[in-house]
Amino acid sequence: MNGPQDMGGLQGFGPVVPEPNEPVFHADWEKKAMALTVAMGFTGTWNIDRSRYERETLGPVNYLTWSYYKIWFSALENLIKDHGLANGEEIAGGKSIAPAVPTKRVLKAEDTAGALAKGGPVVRDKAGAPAFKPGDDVCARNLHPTGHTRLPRYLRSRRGVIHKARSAHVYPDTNARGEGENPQWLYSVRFKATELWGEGANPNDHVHVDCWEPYLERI
Amino acid sequence: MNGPQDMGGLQGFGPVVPEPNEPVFHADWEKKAMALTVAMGFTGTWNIDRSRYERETLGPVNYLTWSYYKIWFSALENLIKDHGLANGEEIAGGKSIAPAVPTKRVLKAEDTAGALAKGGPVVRDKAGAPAFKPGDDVCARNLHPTGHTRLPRYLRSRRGVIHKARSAHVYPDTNARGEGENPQWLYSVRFKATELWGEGANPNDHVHVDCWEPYLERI
Amino acid sequence: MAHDHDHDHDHSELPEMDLRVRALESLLVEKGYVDPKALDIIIDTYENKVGPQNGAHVVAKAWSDPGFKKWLLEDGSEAILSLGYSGRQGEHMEVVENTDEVHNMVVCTLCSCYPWSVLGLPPVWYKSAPYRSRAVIDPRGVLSEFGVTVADDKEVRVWDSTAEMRYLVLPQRPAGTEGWSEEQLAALVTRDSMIGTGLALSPGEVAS
Amino acid sequence: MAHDHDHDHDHSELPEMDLRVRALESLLVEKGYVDPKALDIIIDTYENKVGPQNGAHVVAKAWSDPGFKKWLLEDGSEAILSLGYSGRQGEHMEVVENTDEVHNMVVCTLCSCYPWSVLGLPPVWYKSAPYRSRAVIDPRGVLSEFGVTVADDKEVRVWDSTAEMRYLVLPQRPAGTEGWSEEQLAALVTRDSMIGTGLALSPGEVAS
Repeated sequence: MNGPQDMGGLQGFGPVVPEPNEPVFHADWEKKAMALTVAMGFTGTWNIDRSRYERETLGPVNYLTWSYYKIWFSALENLIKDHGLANGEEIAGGKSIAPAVPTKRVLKAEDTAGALAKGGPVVRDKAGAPAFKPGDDVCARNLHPTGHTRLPRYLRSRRGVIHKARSAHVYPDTNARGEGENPQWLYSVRFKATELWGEGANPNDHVHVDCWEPYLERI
Repeated sequence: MNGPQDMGGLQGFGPVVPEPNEPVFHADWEKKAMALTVAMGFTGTWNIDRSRYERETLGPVNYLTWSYYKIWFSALENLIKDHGLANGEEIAGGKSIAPAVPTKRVLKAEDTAGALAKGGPVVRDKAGAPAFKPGDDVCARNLHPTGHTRLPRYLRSRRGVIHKARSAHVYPDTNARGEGENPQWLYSVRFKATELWGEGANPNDHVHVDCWEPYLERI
Repeated sequence: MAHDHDHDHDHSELPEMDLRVRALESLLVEKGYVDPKALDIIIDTYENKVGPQNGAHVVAKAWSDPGFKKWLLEDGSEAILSLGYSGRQGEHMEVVENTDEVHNMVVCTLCSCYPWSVLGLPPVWYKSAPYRSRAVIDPRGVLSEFGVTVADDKEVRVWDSTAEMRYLVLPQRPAGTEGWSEEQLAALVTRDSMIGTGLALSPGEVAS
Repeated sequence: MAHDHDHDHDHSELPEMDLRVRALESLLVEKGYVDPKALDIIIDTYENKVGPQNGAHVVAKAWSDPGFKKWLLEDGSEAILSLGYSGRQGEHMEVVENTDEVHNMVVCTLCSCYPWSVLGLPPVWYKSAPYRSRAVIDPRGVLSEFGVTVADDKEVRVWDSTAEMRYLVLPQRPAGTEGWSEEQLAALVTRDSMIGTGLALSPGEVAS
């Protein structure tokens, strides 16, 4: 989706403003919003790509005005509703009305350190061979899906060179829709800044972006 | 500027919602905001391209959340300040403190109907011949200026065909910066929807966009 | 999946804007930059005089008079001026004709450019993010929300008003209007049919 | 010309979010979907245990041990795991080395991807629109705001974290640190130097 999350290359947001001695969290609710997001993710009811899509579809103005943890938390509420784990009345009131729905897993305290240390690897086995090898010239396809994608708009129809061929990774475009992990070969693609941004860019500069094979075509 | 005004091709804003029996204005302040914008434009202190740039730089969130007349009016206040016609204190208080600055023109009641009927034509004489003629294949240049431009982002590096060669028109990119009208040949360029949006678009559909010659290159 | 759309205007703008606009008007009048009577004329012009009825007149005349139609399509500005419509945001007009092969639709993705001289001031939806963003990437989706279906094998041609050219769509003349007067025909010409988000009304859709 | 920037967060989020988060936590605990003690462990992990000190350890070891550095650049995930750092948002690591020819800088234009296992949770600016929008189109402008100047003839290489690959910048080892211990070296390695928006500190910049 050419949505508010697709920020690469936009202008007009002003300077980057780091906060001196920034704390890890700015309020207690941020800690809980983070922890609830992580813990609910471990229930296996949805995947990370679906979570990202939920955050992208909160509305452009909300996306631009809410803090990142408010985005995370609002998306979490919606994920819980969308997947039937609780209804809006329960979420508003903070009290269970309907019976709980079984989830694949529940993250128990004793398993938490191990689960965090393990994470959620996305490399998968895949038969066959990748279409591209390092040094190949490629072009990012001109795709404008209405759903989730990780091909940023600033790359569409831009030419680059395969920098590294990686493993097969879970494919976000289908995974976000619940249509399966559908692993695809992943590549680090090297794009000249002048190809992306025109003659005003520094000819020495490059942007390296990880692209799944369906995002690319041979040129 | 790849700013909030450059909306073509964005997704996620939801449906178009027409208002049944929409009035011309929704409040008295909208009438005055429109009329003040028009009347102050006639003073000749700034041009329409500068006005547009001022609206584009009110901040992305403001641009997306304010009504269009609030955008116009807020830009008008800024134009008045930027050009020294009044200061912030005067604008906030609605009372003159510093002496008025002479303007090129003032729109008098008796001249208003005539001025509105005349408008502000932008066709200019230009020596030489246009570089392109109808039927020529062209490509929109990959320009990302930080200032005002009327080349939308969705056209950058896209190929089209010259549909019509028009007259020389005032060039917004320089005019907005106060660097002169710098007239340039204007063309109606025909772009295939599939060129702009990929294979998902209807192969019969096209977008026609007016492009000044410096926005185009021959292919 | 998208739960809340947030693009509606802030309807609490009124008190703040009322104050700010009054303040600026007082200031600019006091400074002598604007003539308050000129403001009244500008408002009256766009609230009461210039509007889609101008465009409807142009369209009805083109439907009735093949010579005028030819002129209108060749030189929109001059032909429209001959009916007395001219001026701001209509200085350079191009009239684009809907046919059996092409459906035209007008947008300004970069701001709110609109042919004031023939249609008046634009409606809020025309200036809104949903219309400006989608008209170029999803014109058929937008049209369907307006109740307009264009056959897949017919071209949808979108005009993005990036320069000072302003576009008026000449809708197709509805069937069953043979022998109608210009005035009768004008009643069939809606604003949206001249933006391209609508079609002209059929005789059955107007009270006769 | 731009008078107001409006990208600051709404600092009035607190009371509303406090209520909403408490309500959801109660509900999810009552339903048995989350174990409150697990939440405490998650928070303690990212507030107190995982942070830029992990990455600084990795960098200092690479500066001190050529064999480790080689391994780190060839297989970041495994080399980092050997120091005990792994897990969520660090499953697939690539370490990119700053040299005299290349300055690396990491961004996630599409969300907030960041190598949690070695740097902890990202700072607000990393997730902000100004950084995400400009890092790819104006990296040198961003760097200059961070006080980093890269010579025009040196490559700035931006890594946009669009997949689950996570990037750690291996900054250049500062001059004048010959014979320093890993612990001494680690004190020179700032978070920003591992994102690429900073350089490692020079010996004179740390209290010795």
